[in-house]
Amino acid sequence: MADYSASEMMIVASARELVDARVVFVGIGLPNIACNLAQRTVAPELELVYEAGVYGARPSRLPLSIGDPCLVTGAMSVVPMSQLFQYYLQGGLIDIGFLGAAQIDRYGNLNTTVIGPYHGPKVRLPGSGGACEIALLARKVLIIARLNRRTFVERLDFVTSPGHLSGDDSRSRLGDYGQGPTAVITDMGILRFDEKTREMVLASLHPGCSVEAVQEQVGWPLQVADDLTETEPPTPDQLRIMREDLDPTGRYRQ
Amino acid sequence: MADYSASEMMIVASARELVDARVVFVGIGLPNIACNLAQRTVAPELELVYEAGVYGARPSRLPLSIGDPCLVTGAMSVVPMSQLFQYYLQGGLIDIGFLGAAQIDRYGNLNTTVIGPYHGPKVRLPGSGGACEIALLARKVLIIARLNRRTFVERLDFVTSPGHLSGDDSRSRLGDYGQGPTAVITDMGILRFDEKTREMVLASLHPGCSVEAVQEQVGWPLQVADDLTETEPPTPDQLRIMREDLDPTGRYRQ
Amino acid sequence: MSKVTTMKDAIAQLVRDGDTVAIEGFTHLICFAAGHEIIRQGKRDLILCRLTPDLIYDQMIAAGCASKLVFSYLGNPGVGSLHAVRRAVEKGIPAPLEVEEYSHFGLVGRFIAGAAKLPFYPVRTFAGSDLPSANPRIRQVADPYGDGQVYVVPPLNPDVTVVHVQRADEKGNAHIWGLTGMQAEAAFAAVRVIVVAEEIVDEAVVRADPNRTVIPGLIVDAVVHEPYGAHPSYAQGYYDRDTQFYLAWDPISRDHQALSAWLDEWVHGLSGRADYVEKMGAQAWDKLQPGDAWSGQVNYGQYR
Amino acid sequence: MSKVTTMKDAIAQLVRDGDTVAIEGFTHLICFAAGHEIIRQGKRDLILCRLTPDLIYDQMIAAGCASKLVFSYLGNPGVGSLHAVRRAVEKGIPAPLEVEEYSHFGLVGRFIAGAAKLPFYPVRTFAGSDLPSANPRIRQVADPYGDGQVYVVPPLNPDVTVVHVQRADEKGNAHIWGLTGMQAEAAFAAVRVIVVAEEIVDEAVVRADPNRTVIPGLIVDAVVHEPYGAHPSYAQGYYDRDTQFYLAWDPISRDHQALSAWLDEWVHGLSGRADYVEKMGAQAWDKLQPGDAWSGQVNYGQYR
Repeated sequence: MADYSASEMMIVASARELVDARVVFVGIGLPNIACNLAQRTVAPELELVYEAGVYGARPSRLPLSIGDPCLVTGAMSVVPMSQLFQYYLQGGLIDIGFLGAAQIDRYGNLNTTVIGPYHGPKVRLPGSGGACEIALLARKVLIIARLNRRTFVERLDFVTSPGHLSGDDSRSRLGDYGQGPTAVITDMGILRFDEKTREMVLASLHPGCSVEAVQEQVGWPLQVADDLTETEPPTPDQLRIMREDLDPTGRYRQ
Repeated sequence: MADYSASEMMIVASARELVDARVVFVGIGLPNIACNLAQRTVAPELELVYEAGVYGARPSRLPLSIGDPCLVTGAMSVVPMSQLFQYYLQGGLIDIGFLGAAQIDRYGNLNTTVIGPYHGPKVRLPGSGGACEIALLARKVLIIARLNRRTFVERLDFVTSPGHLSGDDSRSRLGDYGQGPTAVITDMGILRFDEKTREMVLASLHPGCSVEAVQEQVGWPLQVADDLTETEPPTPDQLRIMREDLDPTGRYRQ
Repeated sequence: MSKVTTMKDAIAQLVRDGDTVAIEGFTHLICFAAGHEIIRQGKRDLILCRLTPDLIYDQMIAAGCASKLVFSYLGNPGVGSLHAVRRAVEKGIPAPLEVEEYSHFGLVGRFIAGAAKLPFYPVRTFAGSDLPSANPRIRQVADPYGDGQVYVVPPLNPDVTVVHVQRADEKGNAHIWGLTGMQAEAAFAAVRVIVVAEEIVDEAVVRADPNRTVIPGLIVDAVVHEPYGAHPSYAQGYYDRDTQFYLAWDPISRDHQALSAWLDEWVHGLSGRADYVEKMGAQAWDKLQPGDAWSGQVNYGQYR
Repeated sequence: MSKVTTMKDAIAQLVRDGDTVAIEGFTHLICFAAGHEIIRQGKRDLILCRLTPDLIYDQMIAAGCASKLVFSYLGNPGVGSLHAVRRAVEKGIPAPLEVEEYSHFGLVGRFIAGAAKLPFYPVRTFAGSDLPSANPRIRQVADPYGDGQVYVVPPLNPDVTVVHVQRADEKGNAHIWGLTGMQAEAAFAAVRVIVVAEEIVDEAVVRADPNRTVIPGLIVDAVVHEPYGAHPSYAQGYYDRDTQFYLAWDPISRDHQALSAWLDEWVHGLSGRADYVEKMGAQAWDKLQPGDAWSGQVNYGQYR
């Protein structure tokens, strides 16, 4: 057995995607811990932006919410949300945005709004929050999600946040927006998007996982990269930072 | 001879117009001294707003410019100009705006842009500054100007700031804006606007001035009110405040 | 003239059945004290607006105060669902709830347009999303400088906005630091404004640092002094966000009976926030006390 | 990595002939030091943008740096005309000057649109004015929620914006207090940003009061330490506006020869702002020194 959990692998893999990023838009939950880990490891110059209105946070603890007081004290700048959304996000200053979702399709379109019909839903989900604009306006988007067939579906019940729409050039035809999702980091592997078709392709398997096990959790016939690789496992240092500094209560470990 | 100048009469008459006003948008020059005088006399609760971004100024001296540091220290709020123009002025919080002009027509339309043709002007004037939006968005507008035929003209070379346009309901047809100019305070008398035609009417003569002398300085046949009155002269107290506190160097006296 | 009054009187006089109400504050400075008083006074048919309904609207909707919700993120941040809101939307318990939904940026645009009295506000979001098809108030206009279209949202002008602040003078001129969220826009957009302050200070304290004044008294109708009035949300420098409360709310809110019992004990059973503060107990507040982190000060200069 | 450099290098490397340049600051924090260096380096064909061209652009236009001016108020505030600008517009001296003209609010809207990367910005001004007929870039769009039309302006994105600030760290994270004018929007809208600071401070000073940070280092290309760099404009709390200079400029600027002689003495004849400060003399600076008016400080709280 590996001495780390699937969640920890997912967080470490996410943090590694930030290696060259300068400014990241941080979301609630796993993205939050991944960004904080990246800042302490692969990207010490990384600046954290929170939709609450914070630029350059240096959180002294891992906050439950993205509007926590620890994000404010010692931050570089705190601005009204009108300015954060307009001048930072819409202004094109965000290199990478993180998103999760209840449903994801093969083109990286995301649903966080409803399961079932919009009017009279089976499950009413949280909705967009800042996700729709992050999906459109960040230069790149990273998706974090656990693989399972309820999440990775053939067809979304609702498109909250556009990915590559129907593939090919359908996103670029929307107008002058960011390039959309570039990777989906899961608990079993990393998926990227084909340069031409923009369909999701399994690019890397986490140690101990198989293509078949991944396909089992995906609701469409999954493309697999010719040069499929194995994800490098978390280093002891990364595990120590996560366990001791960022998540001492183990909230994000399982 | 009166013991006050025509300018002093003009400033005092302007200050008196602020008797019930709560929030005034203060411009450069004479409006500046009139508002400061009103705050010290007829309208102690008057809040001064400056386009530079200041609400609730308590200037310790009479500033030359509307962006002077004395307007900031001790003010109630200082905001970016984006907020001042949008939330205060466009938001409908300004009771009265003051405007002056190089040319004024009978409907209170104002020109501060050019004398002569716009392209290749004889005289290039300062332009709008905030005047065009004050003219539209303040609830009421007071115009301060010295009477003379070069200023009070039959036809403007350029409409910088709309008054009552071509009279009657032409202004209200513009849309949901303020009611426009309600008085023109001059060095010889006060003109107001006919309720129906919206044409300027001489309503009050300053002591020692005649209807004929006023007409002499106006480039169209001037309407005179049936109940033409004489303007009350400045009180000794008003003169003392102006001369000792607000304008000790006598800059605005002549 | 002072505008200082009690929460009871402020809510009784300024909030009417059927009003559009915004108790704003993004995570920070959410005025639970005002929400609880609205529940106690049994206000009905409110149209509640907030980017994140948070626990405050979960409680108000469970109490039957609202007929409609205008929002952009319907979660208990970092915890999960807002179960009472979900029950109302999914099952009509305790009553059906109409929803009008935006993204954060869309609702930010609505508040800006409301504050600026603009007929619409352009936002470069929504393209490719199903949100515009779910909400016909999200529209498009043609760019007159190019051939594209831009999404726009209409102004939002609440009848009443409640803004919690760290300190205000008795006319409502208020300093906020830390997250200012949409507090300015929500207040400028409103017909009536209630400012709720951790501290009432002399006007001179406000005037000493005018760049810190987010709300001018000019737009304020009532000022309420209500220490700890934002708990379990927080006031930067005054008390911490009560993370344990947000976590504990999840099981309570999963069951309408449990939630109603909570409202009986913590809202209906108390006369106001002072009672609530006492019932919480000194130890609870001690645990939420932050250490010091002073801003330093700047010189505005005396000019004569 | 530090971005601190000299004014000479910052202008040489970041300002190019033909650039659209905004040296912003509404009355407050107008960076004359940058304008003078641009004159000294003989930059040409600049498109100069400012709400109020003020003396800084009067000097730059007299020196022949500009081919076009984008503005909204063309005066020496409280004094009279900008004579050099008028000579260029009315008589083509020293060279013809194209003008593109807005109202203040119109140009404010252009900077907001530029900062927010919006294709246009709606402003409820211009109705009934001749300004739209004089400037075809002022257009209208139909309100999709009613039957009215709203005027709009296009974005303004300078190639270079120069922002003077009271204090910045070596990466350009900057605190401004007093009038903040259009400084944030002009900087966010620009391709390249030069921050000029009265003081360079440790990052910890900036982080101690993040609500005071108007410019994030993220958008800054160069930081110049230039005390008194805004004179005859002012820096709140550091030195007063030099009213006497603004009055004295009127007779100088009425005559192109007199103005050129002034430029020879105060710009071309000096190597930079440090020389200028010395030439002005200690007595002049003493007279502009304000008294103290401290802001007080707030507690952000230490959260662990």
